[in-house]
Amino acid sequence: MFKKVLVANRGEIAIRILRACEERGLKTVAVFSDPDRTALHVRYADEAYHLGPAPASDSYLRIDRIIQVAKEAGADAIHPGYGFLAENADFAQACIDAGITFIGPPPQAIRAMGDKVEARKTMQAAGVPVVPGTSDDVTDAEAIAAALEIGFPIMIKAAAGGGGKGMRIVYRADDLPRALASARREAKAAFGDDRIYLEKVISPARHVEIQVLADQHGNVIHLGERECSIQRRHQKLIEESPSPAVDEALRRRMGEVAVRAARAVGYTNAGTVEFLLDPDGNFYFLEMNTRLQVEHPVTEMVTGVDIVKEQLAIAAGRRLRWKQEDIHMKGWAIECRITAEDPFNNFMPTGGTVTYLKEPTGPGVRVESSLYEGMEVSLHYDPMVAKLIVWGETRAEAILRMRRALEEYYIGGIKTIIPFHIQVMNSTQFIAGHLDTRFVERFTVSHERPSDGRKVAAIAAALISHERAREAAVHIHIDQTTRSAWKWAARLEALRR
Amino acid sequence: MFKKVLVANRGEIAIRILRACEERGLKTVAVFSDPDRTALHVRYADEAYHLGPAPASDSYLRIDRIIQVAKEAGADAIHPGYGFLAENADFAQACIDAGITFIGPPPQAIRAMGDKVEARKTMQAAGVPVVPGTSDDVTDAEAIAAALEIGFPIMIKAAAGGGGKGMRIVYRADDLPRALASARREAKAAFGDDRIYLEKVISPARHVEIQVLADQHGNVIHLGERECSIQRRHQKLIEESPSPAVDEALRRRMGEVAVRAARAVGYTNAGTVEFLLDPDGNFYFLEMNTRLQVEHPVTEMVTGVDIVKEQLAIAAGRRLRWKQEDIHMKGWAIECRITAEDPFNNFMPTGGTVTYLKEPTGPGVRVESSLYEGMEVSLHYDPMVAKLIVWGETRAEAILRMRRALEEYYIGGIKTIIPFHIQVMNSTQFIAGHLDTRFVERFTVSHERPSDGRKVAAIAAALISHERAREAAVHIHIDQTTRSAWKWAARLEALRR
Amino acid sequence: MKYFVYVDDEEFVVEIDETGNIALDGEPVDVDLARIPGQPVYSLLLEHRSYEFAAEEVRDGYAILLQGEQYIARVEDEYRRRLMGGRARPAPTTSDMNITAPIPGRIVKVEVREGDEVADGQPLVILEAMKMENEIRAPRGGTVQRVHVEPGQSVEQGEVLITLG
Amino acid sequence: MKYFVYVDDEEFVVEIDETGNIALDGEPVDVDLARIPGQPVYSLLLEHRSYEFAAEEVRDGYAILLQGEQYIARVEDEYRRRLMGGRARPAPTTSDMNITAPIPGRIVKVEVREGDEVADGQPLVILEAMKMENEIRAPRGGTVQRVHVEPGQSVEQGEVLITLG
Repeated sequence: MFKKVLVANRGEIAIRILRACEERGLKTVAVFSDPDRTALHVRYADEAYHLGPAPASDSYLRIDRIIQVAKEAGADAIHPGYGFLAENADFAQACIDAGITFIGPPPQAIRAMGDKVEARKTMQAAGVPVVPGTSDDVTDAEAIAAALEIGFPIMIKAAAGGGGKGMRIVYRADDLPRALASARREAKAAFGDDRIYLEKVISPARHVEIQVLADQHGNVIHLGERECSIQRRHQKLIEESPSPAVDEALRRRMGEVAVRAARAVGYTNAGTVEFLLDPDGNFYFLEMNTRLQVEHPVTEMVTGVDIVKEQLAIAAGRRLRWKQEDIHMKGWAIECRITAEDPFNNFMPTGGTVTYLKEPTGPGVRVESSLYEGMEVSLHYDPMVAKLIVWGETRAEAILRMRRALEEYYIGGIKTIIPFHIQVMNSTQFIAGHLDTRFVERFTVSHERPSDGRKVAAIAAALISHERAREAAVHIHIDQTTRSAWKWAARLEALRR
Repeated sequence: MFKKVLVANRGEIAIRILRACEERGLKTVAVFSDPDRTALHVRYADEAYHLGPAPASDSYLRIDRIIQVAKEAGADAIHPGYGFLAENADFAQACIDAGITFIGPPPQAIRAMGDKVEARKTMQAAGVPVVPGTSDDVTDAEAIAAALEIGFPIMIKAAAGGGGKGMRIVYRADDLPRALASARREAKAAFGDDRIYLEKVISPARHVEIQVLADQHGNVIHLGERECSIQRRHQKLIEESPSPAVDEALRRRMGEVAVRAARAVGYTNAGTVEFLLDPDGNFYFLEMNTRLQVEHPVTEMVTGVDIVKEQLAIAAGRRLRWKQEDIHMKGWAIECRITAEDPFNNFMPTGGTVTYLKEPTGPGVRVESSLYEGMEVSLHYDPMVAKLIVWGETRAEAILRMRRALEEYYIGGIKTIIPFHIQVMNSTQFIAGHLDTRFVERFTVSHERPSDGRKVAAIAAALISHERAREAAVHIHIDQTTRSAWKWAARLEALRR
Repeated sequence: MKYFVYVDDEEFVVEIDETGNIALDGEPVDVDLARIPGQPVYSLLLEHRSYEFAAEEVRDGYAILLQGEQYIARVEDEYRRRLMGGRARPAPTTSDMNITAPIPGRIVKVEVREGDEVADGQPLVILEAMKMENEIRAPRGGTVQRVHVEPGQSVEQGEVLITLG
Repeated sequence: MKYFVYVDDEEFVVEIDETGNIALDGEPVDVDLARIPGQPVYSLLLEHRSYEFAAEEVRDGYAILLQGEQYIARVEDEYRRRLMGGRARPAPTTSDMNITAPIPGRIVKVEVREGDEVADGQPLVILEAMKMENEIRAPRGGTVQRVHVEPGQSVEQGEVLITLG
């Protein structure tokens, strides 16, 4: 095993990885940009090194600087987390060249899956079903012609893409030119590459993905599926494992295909093969994420496998400790991503200072979070600031527990999508498990407030004003720890009846 | 199922029960004494009622007042938690008389197990092995005679006892008179009853207990064992499940005996049968706790059964959903009780205000806590303020995870036994699983501080003083959010090398 | 002392007498408020129903964060009300409305021109921020009075993009 | 500015020059301290090693809570030191020592009499608190100078029980 691991990331995932290293007895190195000086991952690690200013291109994306820090600190392995450099083959190669273990797949596997168009070809050759569509990057004119042939709705995707960037669904031929232009712009900005391709839209479809583990000795297993159909603009918001739509037979079929996909590119370490699943049980390869996923905890909670620790073991050359038949799913897990977005204002990202924080806990609740009181939520990075994961004996218990945990979650000072999650947990469609990737599109966020809320707010504001006025009038510092005197005398009388 | 449940307790267990009710969709009622007005359980419940002043006898032990509140609030069930009225048969009867369901065993089962001397007789009759000793309450003179016959060391126990009150181990005949007097004093103060009895000391012995669930339809199962050998003055400090000393065959034998013990007193609901286990695998009935245990979460984490929810279901007349063969233990769970006691000063209870709180979280970690920033830790009640529970695939992983979680736990303003737990998790004896009930007696709390601690504290204090002085001198409010300027210039030079 | 409180355009009258008795809209209510020491958080028992909320001072009142919702409660006491000569409740806005940037970013596209009639929810501007394109939509119907930005321009949070009439 | 800091009877000299360079006992060290806004908590990077601690002001210095341990650091700057005419470090106590009640409770038993010689760790008093009997033991060897309490008596936290010589 390694001696010291550098985590080339920030936020909740950096902390997740640091914890795994700590539990393995490995020394840890954090890196940080200017606004992250007091971030939890910096305080959590054994050592911390400054990278540069806020923009990712000046800090978390600086391969040269990160390798330099690893050498200076004497780290013998680097974990990239997700996002940033996690799917950057050049970074994986740079680690290897510097004699440092990259905790992830080999660069060639990242490259093979990174070009979405090439990946489609490789998968087709390996007998993995793919979504019908254009098999190469196309000009706008070719795209329009192909779209008319495949039929609408149709999906535009960035060839170099991932994370929903540059993706568009188009419903009518008239809208295609504008959508192509917008998708290319976004792809160019995100990846420096404006190539796109088209895919038939499978609709309604569920997003179901298979978690894969592959060691360096040719052993590949899968840890069952996750359903991630609750997405907004191709950003997942809610994930669960197992999927309400997958039975044992389908799980076995999808798992076998996912293992085949991983083998086809010589994959090692943890990875995820994403599929679209149609109502008839047909599934189509979407892409493979050659890294740890945001939603990996739901799989951990139903299988009991610690995926990050397995990543460490695999990267250190260990053999998988399980065979496929050892993997059993128990109960049900759900994850809600907590983002700093305003669900009442079109999910607009919001910044601000966290003035108050109370995280849920208790049975079956797991929080993975970057939040702390006093934290400045920066608009420089992804708006996801935490994840809330629950486990229940059944899906029904998991939903009730998630609802309970969401209601316990207090984050003051910034707006979050917690109210959206509460509404989803209360919705008949979600409870019934009737999910597809357009769930959020159809879902109307209710602006109605609970009936007693206004009344309570009014009384609260009046009483606080009253106390402030009294304090100001008599110039006496009232000890906040003493009990309030605002008690209606009739209450005591009522009790004496 | 019920409509509304009153929780007749405070602290972490009240919150635990409120959460279970919330997840079952039941309305909840909290009760509180004066110092608990802003306690988490009051803020968590749907409704809250004041009971009286701080002393338990004026608040949480007032049967009349609690029944009155339940009626006023329209609660149709009462959960007593542990401690306070949980093993008070009169309270259980008072609930029944008021037409309210008592979430616990019938009063006669509480009475049968409550008198420890009677319980020994009942168990012997049922074929449950008991520790050799005096079978009735004895005078001091009789006790001395019996002790000489049984041999030393010998244990003194209060006939009305529980929770370690009135218990004494005596090693030499000379010490017996003084110990008898002291035990009777403590028993008198705690239970208003100074009867005692003697038991042979099984030494070395492990404290191993079996969790039992019994419905109202004659079905009784067990959920395996917990080892609670890490005790100080008969107060458990660390518990785990499974026990390193119990294999499948012994678990089956102990489980069968525990189920027999429960049946012998017509037990229903959740209960725990405590045994002493000697190195040869012989086990002896100690007592039965006719209530939810503090350490129930370790069983929940390895079996996946939510014991509090089962209590609700059983009390509502539901049948058990499992047969014995459905219960499987997976992985390993450990609990550390977080008490406001100073491990460096003979575990003296300490009070104070919680000025800062950061609770551990992440994979496999569960916190059950009554703590919040601003909380005044009262010396009126039990010094246990929280529990930290972890689950791991193996015992080794659970220990490493517990160590990690303990190091993440920050509680400012009060002293806690966290440093003791960290030292135990690092001790060879604990890691090897060599446990017995005298573990803590032999364990020496190290006062040695980490080598770099003093240096860091010195630098920190100098820098903070320096900043304060500068602020005072220039009368400028320095924004605390901006990065500190204390950076040794050579650091940047070093990086440029 | 009488307090007039406005929440979501609803008016409440809260009266607190010298002995601490409280009435809401003339009806006596059983209220117990306690602050969590050192925190901006309060526990309120209203007829024994338990509420926990965080409060932050804002202009003329408090922002109350309760059950995941934020309520802006504007408070006016009876003296102030008399001084103002009756209700000081703000009249509903029918005048011009400035649409501002909710986050800093770069204008990718402006979808409307001055003089356009727009419907509630119609896209006005596309703002790139955090590497995503965000559509800024009209919060109500109206006429575009003025367009303050153009594509390619960087804007700060709160900067006016469009004035709706 | 030079600071003399005493922790656990160990002396450290911390020097901070005008450009922010820091030296510990004459050796330059790479230090970066940042406060968590609004919290009594700091992050310290010392030669890139990361430490998190809470600090509370106490007489003449700070109580530093670090890795579960509390360090009392007394700070004296060079001006003050000159004023005091050299080291102000408190001399080790060899005089009488008062044994106080660590918690409020009731005295159950007094195990020693005035004039008794006691060893380090010997029980002095049994104090009942929180329904448990707690033994108060001698923190060092010495002679019992005075017994201030008797059985049955209630004592407050901090009340003197025994004076050891």
